[in-house]
Amino acid sequence: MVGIFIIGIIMLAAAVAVIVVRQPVHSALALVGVTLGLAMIYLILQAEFLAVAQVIVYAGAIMVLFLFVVTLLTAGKEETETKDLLSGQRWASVITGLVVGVGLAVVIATHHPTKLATSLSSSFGGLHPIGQELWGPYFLLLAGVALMLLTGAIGVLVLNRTEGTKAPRSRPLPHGVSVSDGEGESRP
Amino acid sequence: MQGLTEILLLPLFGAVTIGAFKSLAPKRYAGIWASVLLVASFVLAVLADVHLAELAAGHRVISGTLFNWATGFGPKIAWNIYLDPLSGIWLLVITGVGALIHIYSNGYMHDDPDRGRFFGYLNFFIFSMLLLVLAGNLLVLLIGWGLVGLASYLLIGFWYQRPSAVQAAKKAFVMNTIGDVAILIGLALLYFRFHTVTYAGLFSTFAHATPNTAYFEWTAVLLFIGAMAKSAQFPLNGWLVDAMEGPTPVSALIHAATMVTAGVYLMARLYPLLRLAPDVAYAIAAIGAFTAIYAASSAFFQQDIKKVLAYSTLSQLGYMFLALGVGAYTAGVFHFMTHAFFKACLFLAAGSVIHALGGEQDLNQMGGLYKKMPWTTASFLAATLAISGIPPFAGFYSKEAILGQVFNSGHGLLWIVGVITAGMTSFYMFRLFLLTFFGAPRNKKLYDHAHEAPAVMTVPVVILGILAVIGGFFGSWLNGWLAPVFRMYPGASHAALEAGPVFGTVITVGLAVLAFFIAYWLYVLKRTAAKAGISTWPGKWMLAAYGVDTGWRNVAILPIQVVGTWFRDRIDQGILAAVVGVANGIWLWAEDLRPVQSGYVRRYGLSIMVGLGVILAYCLTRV
Amino acid sequence: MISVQYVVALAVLLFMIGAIGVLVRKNPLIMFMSAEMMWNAAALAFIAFARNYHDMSGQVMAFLIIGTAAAEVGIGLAIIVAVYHRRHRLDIDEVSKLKG
Amino acid sequence: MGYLIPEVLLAGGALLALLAVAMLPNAKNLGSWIVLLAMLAAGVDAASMWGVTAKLIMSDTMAIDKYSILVTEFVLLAGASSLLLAWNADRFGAELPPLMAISVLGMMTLGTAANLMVVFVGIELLSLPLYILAASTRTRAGGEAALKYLLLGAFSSGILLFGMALLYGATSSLTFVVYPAITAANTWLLWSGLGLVLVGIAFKLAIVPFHMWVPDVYEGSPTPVTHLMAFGTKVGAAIILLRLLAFGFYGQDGSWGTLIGYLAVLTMIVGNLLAVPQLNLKRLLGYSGIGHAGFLLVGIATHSVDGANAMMFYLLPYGLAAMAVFGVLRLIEGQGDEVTLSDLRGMAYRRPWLAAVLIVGMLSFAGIPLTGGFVGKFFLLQAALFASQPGLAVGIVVGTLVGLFAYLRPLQMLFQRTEVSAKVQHLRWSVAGAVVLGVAVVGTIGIGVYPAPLVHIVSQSANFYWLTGG
Repeated sequence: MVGIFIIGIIMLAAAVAVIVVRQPVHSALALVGVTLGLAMIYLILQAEFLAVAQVIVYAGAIMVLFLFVVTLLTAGKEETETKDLLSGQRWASVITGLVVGVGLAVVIATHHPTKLATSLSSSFGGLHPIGQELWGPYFLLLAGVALMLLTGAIGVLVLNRTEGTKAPRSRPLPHGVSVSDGEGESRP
Repeated sequence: MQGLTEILLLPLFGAVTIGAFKSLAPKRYAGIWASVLLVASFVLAVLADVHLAELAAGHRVISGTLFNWATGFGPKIAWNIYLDPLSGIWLLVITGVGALIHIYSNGYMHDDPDRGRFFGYLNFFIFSMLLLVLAGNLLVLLIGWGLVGLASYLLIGFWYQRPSAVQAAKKAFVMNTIGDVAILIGLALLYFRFHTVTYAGLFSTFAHATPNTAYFEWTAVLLFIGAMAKSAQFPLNGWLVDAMEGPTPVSALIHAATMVTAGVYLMARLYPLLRLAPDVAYAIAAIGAFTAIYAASSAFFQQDIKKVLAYSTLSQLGYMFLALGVGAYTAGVFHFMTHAFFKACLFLAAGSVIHALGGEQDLNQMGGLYKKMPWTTASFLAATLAISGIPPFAGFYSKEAILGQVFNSGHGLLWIVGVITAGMTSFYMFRLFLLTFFGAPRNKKLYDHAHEAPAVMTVPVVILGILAVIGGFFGSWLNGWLAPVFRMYPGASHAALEAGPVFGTVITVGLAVLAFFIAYWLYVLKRTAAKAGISTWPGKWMLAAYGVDTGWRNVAILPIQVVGTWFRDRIDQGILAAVVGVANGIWLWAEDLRPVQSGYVRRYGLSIMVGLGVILAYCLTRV
Repeated sequence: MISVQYVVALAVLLFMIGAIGVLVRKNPLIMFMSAEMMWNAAALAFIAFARNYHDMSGQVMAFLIIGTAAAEVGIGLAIIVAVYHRRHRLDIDEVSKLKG
Repeated sequence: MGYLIPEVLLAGGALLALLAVAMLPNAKNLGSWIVLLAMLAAGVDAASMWGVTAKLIMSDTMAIDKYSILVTEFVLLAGASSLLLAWNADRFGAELPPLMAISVLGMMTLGTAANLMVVFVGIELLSLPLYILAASTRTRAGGEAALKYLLLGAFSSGILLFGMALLYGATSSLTFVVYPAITAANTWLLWSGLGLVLVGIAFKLAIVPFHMWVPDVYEGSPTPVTHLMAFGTKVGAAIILLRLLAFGFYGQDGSWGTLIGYLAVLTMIVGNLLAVPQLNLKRLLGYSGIGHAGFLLVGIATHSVDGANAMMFYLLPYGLAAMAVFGVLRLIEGQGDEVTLSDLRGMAYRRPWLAAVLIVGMLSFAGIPLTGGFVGKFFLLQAALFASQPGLAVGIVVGTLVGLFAYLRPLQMLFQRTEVSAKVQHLRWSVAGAVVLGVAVVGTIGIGVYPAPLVHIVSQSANFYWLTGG
């Protein structure tokens, strides 16, 4: 119980860090912290397999991907956010977000879930039961996720394939001249 | 179904084949083919009516279902076909007069390079009109109603090279759309209350309904607005005169004989509804009477031969609505029938004149044509006598039937308006007739080239002329024929034809004859030019020349004329402006909303978030 | 016994922070990370309720979320990179040519 | 498992097409042929199941009934027509057919969903390929469209997921078809969860105020993809909304019926209103799609069998009209992507047949009689009034009237005689495009004139509440 509180507070701090720090790299690192914190909470909630999956897939694969892209795109640049030109966007977002969040929190606070009398089996959340579910009744959903991952792979290929005739460019041109089809907008 | 399907589908078949083979077959075949189909349709229509007559008086209905339109959810809706004596009359007139006009068009459109398209449209119009009158429920009627509007739009704008024609077509479309929407709402009100749209179903419900409730009043008003738009009743009359931009046979067929009477048909068909909404019925009568006199006064100074006829059509339609409004249903239908004969004759004869003069429609360029065009002149004269209500021509009987019943039902004011209009009708029609065919030729060059129309045009005109002479004698037959329709409903005591007071007849005919003499004196003896009086303040010249008439004119005609002109300019424009204004308003409003769609993803996200907050709040308050 | 309420409340806060992050940050990468936080919050709530009801389907759902997120991140980063190659700026507000 | 053969066929087709594209990069249209045949086979197989009695399969996660079969046919039509619109066009990339197949598979999955997991997987399967396809031409607008769609899609999916979590917490089950048996208690948790889920689905369905991505994404995406979004996504989102509310929450319509009603009216009016001043045809269609989503919602909001039928019915005329209009758009645009209204000038004279198709489609959108769109709107109006909801009826009428302005403006352009636009002059017919247009026109007019068969089919399939006995 205390563990959840501590981890929760750290995790929330990391989450806030994700959205307030200036450097995308720092955001990504903070997000790694959030996912690791989540994995620990999963463990406390007896979702062992998911805790492992969270670490491997999220903190491992996904966050590495994020970090990679962040460093690729912002390498050598001081990524400072310019002034927010959308008037009131920040205020309105924070206020609506808080309203929704507080509303949901009130909902949760007033909800008293039924507590089951039976005790939790010791294997709950382990590899065996979740495997039984995934390869049993929910097999098609697993197949669906597999198809999505395939889609993701195709997507990366399709989207960043270089045009046949033009040589790939590894580095952005100074004035942002178009890379592939001459439609790029020139920016100082 | 006694050939009803064939009657309906022959013109459609014609339209489709003409459309498909327009560029393949020689052009003259289009007209012949269209006419042949329509004559066949007419023969079938006669057979169907004969069959109808053979049925017992109380059961004169042929009904059937082409196919089920929708069954499954909600009430069953089918394409019902329904022929009773009322639609039988319309059926005969549409196919009969339609066939004559088709034949006539073979001559009239002879030199038009695009006549394949013309006949395709014309056949399509006939199909739509037949669908309208043969409909067994209001939904099919509405579809026919919309399609005739479309056909009318296409035919008014037939000569799309003329900007005025395109403009006129647009105007007709807009005004008709107002009516269509009104009728749609009315239909919706009926359907969603009674869960049926068939005549039989609705009428059986009406029989037990409480009259004079707001529901029936509103429904009747909405349906009447639809009828007003289609039949060009004040204030939705502006489009009809402009519609004369279409070819003359179109004016004869659509804008005189058939389509514009669709409103009359609708009101006659829904007479049980009018019975439930007596206030609306009175309003119909009043608007009809006002349209009659207003249009008649407007016709006085027209310079265009077709425009005079257009105003007279308006005026006569006003009579029909007057009849329906006071409950004289049979008289209204009777007048529709005779009007179809004489007005089609007038238009076709006018078409012959225009044809002979190489497209000239200005009265100032005509005159003395009776020597060159004897057949046309004779037919035109017969029809003019008919419309003026001179006994024993057709219009006399039908108009007397209407006025008599207006008087009998105690609508004194409306009766007076009707009588005065009858006199005015006589005046402007004889003015038109005399200016066109008598007096000295005003344009020598055109006159020299003028010639009698070919037989293919003259014969239909003469046939219609004969009908205009004898049409009135069908009155008693019509009375018996329509009796089962209008007696189906209790309380329709005035539906049958009645005789009015003798003094009424004397006054009406006297006024008509007097008007003829005035016209004769003015335009033949005094040789007044057609355009006299229009450039100056109207009536100034009259004041100087004929002191006797001045007071009468000042008191009766001038105000109406002034008001009429004012209305024609303002209300007409006003309605168009309102439609345009609404459109522009929507446009501007939409333009104002566009910046909300700012292109910024974060704004879009915020919109989602705000929406989420609202929905969440809503959900939480509902528990 | 762990009270599910606290965990779900934690999930709500995470969800809220994520949602705010999507709306306030201009860098599409960080917006995307914030969206991932929202997904994670949902997964956390699922697992918490699964624990409460002793029901595996909530955990299965969390697993599906993780898998789907992986695919989505792959596609999403590819799109961001593709757009970046055209503009060389990571500012979402400049990607606003389509509007009106 | 036998009931899922259509899904399996389509997935197999997608994989095979992917393999074929990779192995034989020079075989033109090979992938398209494979996917098209798979779609046809799936359609035939689904149709052969028509006599099935409704049942839950896969441990109550999927429902097989006439509803799901009809949805399968609808989305296969959407997928096949999109595929045909992309026929022979290299610039969309060879991976387009398999990606479309996967997206259609997601829509089919939504049709069978009886469980929130399936809903989620279906929605993501539907969306992920569309994110890629939106950017597949690698134009600037395509990239922008994809980025907007992606970010907002991820955002809304997050909301959807969290809502599902709350529903799970409130009911202890993810199988929503059994909710009526569990949820006697109206708790805040349940309703806030439903609210969040509604937002997630409303985003996909383009309901105001969650609609803002639609015009931008439609405008930026390649036309065949836009068509798939307009037709397929709408079918998927609408039917899952209907199934979720009418199965899982049918007893509590007092709570959601009114809400959906408000959203419907707002969407109908705003969507059609904003379509009025648009000059870009695809953008106009985007707003039109928003308006139509509002009409669809009316059927759900009435919360009656009539309403469910009417919504289900409306999907097909809407989709057919979209096929007609997007088909014409595809032919006009040629190699470019942007078609403005002025590009339609003179089409009625230069390309009368094509113009006729466009007119039929637009009139059907506008709801002019004798087109399918009119019949669909008529049934919706009927459902609204029979359910004594005059507000919805007024909304339909106002939305339709405003829509008239939007749809008649492009038609006006067709008849401009003064000049013929270059795009119209140079457009080239394609067989695939002609097939799509032919089906669209015949279907639109067929449904408008003789809707009885479709009415019959729909009334059998959207016949809900088969679970209420249990």
